[in-house]
Amino acid sequence: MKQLINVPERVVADALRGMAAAHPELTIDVDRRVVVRGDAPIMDKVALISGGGSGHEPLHAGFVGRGMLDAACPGEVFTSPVPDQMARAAAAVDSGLGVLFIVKNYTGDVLNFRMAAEMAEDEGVAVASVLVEDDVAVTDSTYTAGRRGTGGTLFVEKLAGAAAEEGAPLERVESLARRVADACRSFGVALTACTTPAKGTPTFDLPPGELELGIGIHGEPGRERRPMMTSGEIADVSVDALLDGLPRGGPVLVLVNGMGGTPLLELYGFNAEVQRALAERQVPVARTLVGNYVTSLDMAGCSVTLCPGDEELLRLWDAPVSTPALRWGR
Amino acid sequence: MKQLINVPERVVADALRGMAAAHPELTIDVDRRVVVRGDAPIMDKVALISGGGSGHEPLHAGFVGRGMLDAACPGEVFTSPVPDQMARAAAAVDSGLGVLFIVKNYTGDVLNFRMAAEMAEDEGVAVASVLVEDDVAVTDSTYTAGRRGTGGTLFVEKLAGAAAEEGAPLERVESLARRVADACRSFGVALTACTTPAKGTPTFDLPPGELELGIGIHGEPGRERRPMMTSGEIADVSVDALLDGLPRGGPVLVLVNGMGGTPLLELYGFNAEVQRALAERQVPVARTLVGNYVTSLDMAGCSVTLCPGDEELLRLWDAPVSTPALRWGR
Amino acid sequence: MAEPMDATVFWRWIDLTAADVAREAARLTELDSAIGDADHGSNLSRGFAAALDAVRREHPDTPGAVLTLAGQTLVSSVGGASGPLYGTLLRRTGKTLGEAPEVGLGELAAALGAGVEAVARLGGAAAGDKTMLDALLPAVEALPQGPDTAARAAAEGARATVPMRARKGRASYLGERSVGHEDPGAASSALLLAALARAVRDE
Amino acid sequence: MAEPMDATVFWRWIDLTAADVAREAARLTELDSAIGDADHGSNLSRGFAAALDAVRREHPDTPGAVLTLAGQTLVSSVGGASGPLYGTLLRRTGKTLGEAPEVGLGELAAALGAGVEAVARLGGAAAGDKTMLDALLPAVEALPQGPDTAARAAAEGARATVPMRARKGRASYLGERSVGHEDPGAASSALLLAALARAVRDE
Ligand SMILES: Nc1ncnc2c1ncn2[C@@H]1O[C@H](COP(=O)(O)OP(=O)(O)O)[C@@H](O)[C@H]1O
Ligand SMILES: Nc1ncnc2c1ncn2[C@@H]1O[C@H](COP(=O)(O)OP(=O)(O)O)[C@@H](O)[C@H]1O
Ligand SMILES: [Mg+2]
Ligand SMILES: [Mg+2]
Ligand SMILES: [Mg+2]
Ligand SMILES: [Mg+2]
Repeated sequence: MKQLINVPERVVADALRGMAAAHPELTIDVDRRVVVRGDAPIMDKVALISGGGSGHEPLHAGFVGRGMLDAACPGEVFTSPVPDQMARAAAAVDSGLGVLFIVKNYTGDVLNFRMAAEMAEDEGVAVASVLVEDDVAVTDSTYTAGRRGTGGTLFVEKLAGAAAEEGAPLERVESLARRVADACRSFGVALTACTTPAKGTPTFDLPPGELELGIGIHGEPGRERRPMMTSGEIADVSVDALLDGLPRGGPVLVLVNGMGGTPLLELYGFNAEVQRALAERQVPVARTLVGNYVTSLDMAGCSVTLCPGDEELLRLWDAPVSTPALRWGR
Repeated sequence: MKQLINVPERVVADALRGMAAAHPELTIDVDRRVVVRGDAPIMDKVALISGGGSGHEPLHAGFVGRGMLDAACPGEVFTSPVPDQMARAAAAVDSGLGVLFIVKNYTGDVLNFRMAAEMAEDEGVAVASVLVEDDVAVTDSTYTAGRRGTGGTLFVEKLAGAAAEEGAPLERVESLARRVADACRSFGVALTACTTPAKGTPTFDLPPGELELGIGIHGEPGRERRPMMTSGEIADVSVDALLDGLPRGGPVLVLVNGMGGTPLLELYGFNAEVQRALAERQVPVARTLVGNYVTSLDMAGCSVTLCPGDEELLRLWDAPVSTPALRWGR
Repeated sequence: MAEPMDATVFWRWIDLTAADVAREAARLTELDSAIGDADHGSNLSRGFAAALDAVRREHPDTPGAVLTLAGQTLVSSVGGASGPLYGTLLRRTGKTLGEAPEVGLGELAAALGAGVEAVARLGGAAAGDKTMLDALLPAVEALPQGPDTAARAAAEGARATVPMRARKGRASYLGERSVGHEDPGAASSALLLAALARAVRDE
Repeated sequence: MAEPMDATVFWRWIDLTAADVAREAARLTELDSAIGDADHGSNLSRGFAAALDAVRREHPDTPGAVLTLAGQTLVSSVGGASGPLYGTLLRRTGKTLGEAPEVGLGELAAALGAGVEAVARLGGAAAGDKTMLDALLPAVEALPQGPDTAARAAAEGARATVPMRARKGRASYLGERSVGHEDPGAASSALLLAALARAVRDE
């Protein structure tokens, strides 16, 4: 696979330089890999920090801004950031009311954020952490590192970000983030593997006429390989996997997410099938977001995330947000 | 190539259904393929209509909303829409002050919009048209259908849309749009071909280790094939092609655009190189937009568009816009 | 064959063309993918299927009315460059035939000439530009010698586009690289003329 | 070889490990691509290159200081799961060695045992979970018999991960599909122990 890069080793630094040029409203420390709201620290506001391996753009750096994250810490491609990054970010954005770490549940992320929390606490910053583990494809959690964190991260960052913006204290922001993280569910499907700059060839071999169900966002193969399906069939399989065990009744927020290589034309068409599948199963939809938000480099495919939405969550969802990748309200 | 679709014949209709579900603020006539601002017609405002083949999403339907287009008319994939669509759109959005057709310079678009203009004028709507022909890769215009319209379309739609929103009359909006269209310049590079749903295989054969310079947005091969380059080299070639003959001096607005299959991580990295290349050539940059805006299905690659920006154009660029794909201000 | 042709001949012409472009859609798209945007086959299948539908629904009863309706339907259902161009071709030909219930070969040749001229005017192309005109112009010239001769002329005209460098339409963007490929619109025009020959012969 | 080891041995250990993981980076990444995310080779190359830099820059002069600095540098430069885990391994081993200018094999074995225990605690994994521990645990056990024996034990331990089903780290997401592949972290641990054996031997 050909890539629009200079050398693999410099991909993340190059991207941060390019992001800095496009977003003067962000403060980007390219060498230290910390992306911070230009107006941080925001007085009287709990600060939100997330981060993780690169290759999932716009997650997380594209969600830094008013109403969402105060800082993001990008690691190497598919590699969790190092503790120093989050510790530095915490120092930069803490207004005294503490910071919330939003951590996707991967061994590397968990360990590095845990070490960062210790470092930040040593510096007197109050740190709370919430783990996002929304991927229902990983079922057998006694025998795994637990569910992966994927599309649900966007809901946690947006909703907790809005709560922080409203002035909620750290415990409130944390408990809301945890509530959202616990309620979100995601399921992903790959039509192709992705190619990391370091490896330069697809991370797994997916022949024409087959797809992978239950993939994560790190180019790892999924749980099951199946003959190619139509978008309607993929929507049915995904929605069934998501609804299995989901408490029913209220409306949901829906994220129909592209993995990076699937055109928006196809994503919108897939959304039509997801909406049909939800309607057929009597699940009311309150809000829908369609686009490439939590990606896996150039992988073709999609994921669906459902977030049950009560009145408070809908209010927080609709609250203004102003980041490179998500922007509405005023 | 695998695609997230049902059947090729229904791709556009499916996408419009999915877009309607995600964007209740738009009025989408799926059967007749017209996407209209939900609050149209806007009294005392000139209306803007664009359209073209599908497969370039978010262009154009993703740019319908306050401060940009009043309506968009998507054709089949890579196929200009039919005159009936634009005529219907004109009837839906005209407030009495007339409509501006924004037309990318392709034979099909030109002919179908011309016929639509006749139909709309027969119904008493005042129609002006502006042709976008910004692709500098097509040089020898005596022997071609003229330059293609590509990334510059975004600038024309945004800037003319802002002027219309400010209350400018049709002639003003038209002359501004023409000024922008004449000033914009684009250059595109493909790392892979794209796959149309109807054909199901890549539109041309691009071996590993090679790229195409001077491509358009319809899966057609470019002007020249070259051995693979680094993103820095691609930036140099693109910027040189763009600056050749561009009146120098003032600042430019820059669009670093992905063709659909190139990850945002790579696009931001490419932007760093474009900014370097511009700085080395003493071209001041006033604004930069990076993302997948004028795409070619799943093609990997990029294009760069420069739009010279005087004070008026910068003001119009910064003016609020609220569409699915472009949104800022309030 | 010198016998006058009524609406059923033209109806059959649309029918046969619809069948032929559907059957040859993949080849037309393949040609278009070499020097264009890979949609010519689906464009014309969609358009002639719609035209056939319209003719079946509205039962136009003169040659002129059949072609006018077919042309209008092409304009409203194809899009792209070929929609307005083929639409104009049939519509102008139909309008020129007027309301006569039957037309002779000479009248058809003259009307098709007017249609081709309208195409040239609309698209601004000329012979040698590597477009559908390179099949249509020789066909019109040959039509007075009979539809079979015209069909052969169109096919030859289409083949003759291979070495040409395109100066109109998408293929022109390729410059020198357009050389060596048959123009998809010329190829479909050859199908259109072949269908006409069969429509007349079957009578 | 029963001779006590000073800082230069440990310095050489870092040096040889850096060279080995750089040379084997593609293989480690390939292993990681089968059951993980294809970054283990670049992670460790980056990390040990940084560790070597740090050691060259800061000249720590005791075995404990070399390993502590190397471990800290891994934590600050690798990321992923392996950064904190390998970083903790070397740091805890170094801390346990204390400030002695020379250490014997027995002391090293005990200290490495403490390091491996810290890794197990941090990651919550146990023998048989298909992780680096499956190479490290047998190596620690064998180390009193000499670094070569330990290196062989690590290599065998790594090979033994092939039939295992992963229960920790990314590979666990694959369930049954993780069976049949060598664990990349176990493979790199085998490299680490082989480098130790060479570092001691070269003395
Ligand atoms: N200006 C023109 N005059 C005549 N024929 C043209 C012109 N431009 C394009 N064509 C014809 O149209 C054909 C392409 O049709 P089609 O692929 O359906 O539309 P598009 O080019 O918009 O994708 C070309 O092969 C050529 O024969
Ligand atoms: N919980 C754990 N305990 C011990 N070792 C682990 C654990 N999780 C992962 N590992 C080791 O880390 C290796 C993967 O390292 P690496 O690829 O660098 O990080 P990541 O998995 O974050 O991409 C695995 O092969 C395994 O040996
Ligand atoms: Mg990793
Ligand atoms: Mg077309
Ligand atoms: Mg075409
Ligand atoms: Mg890994």
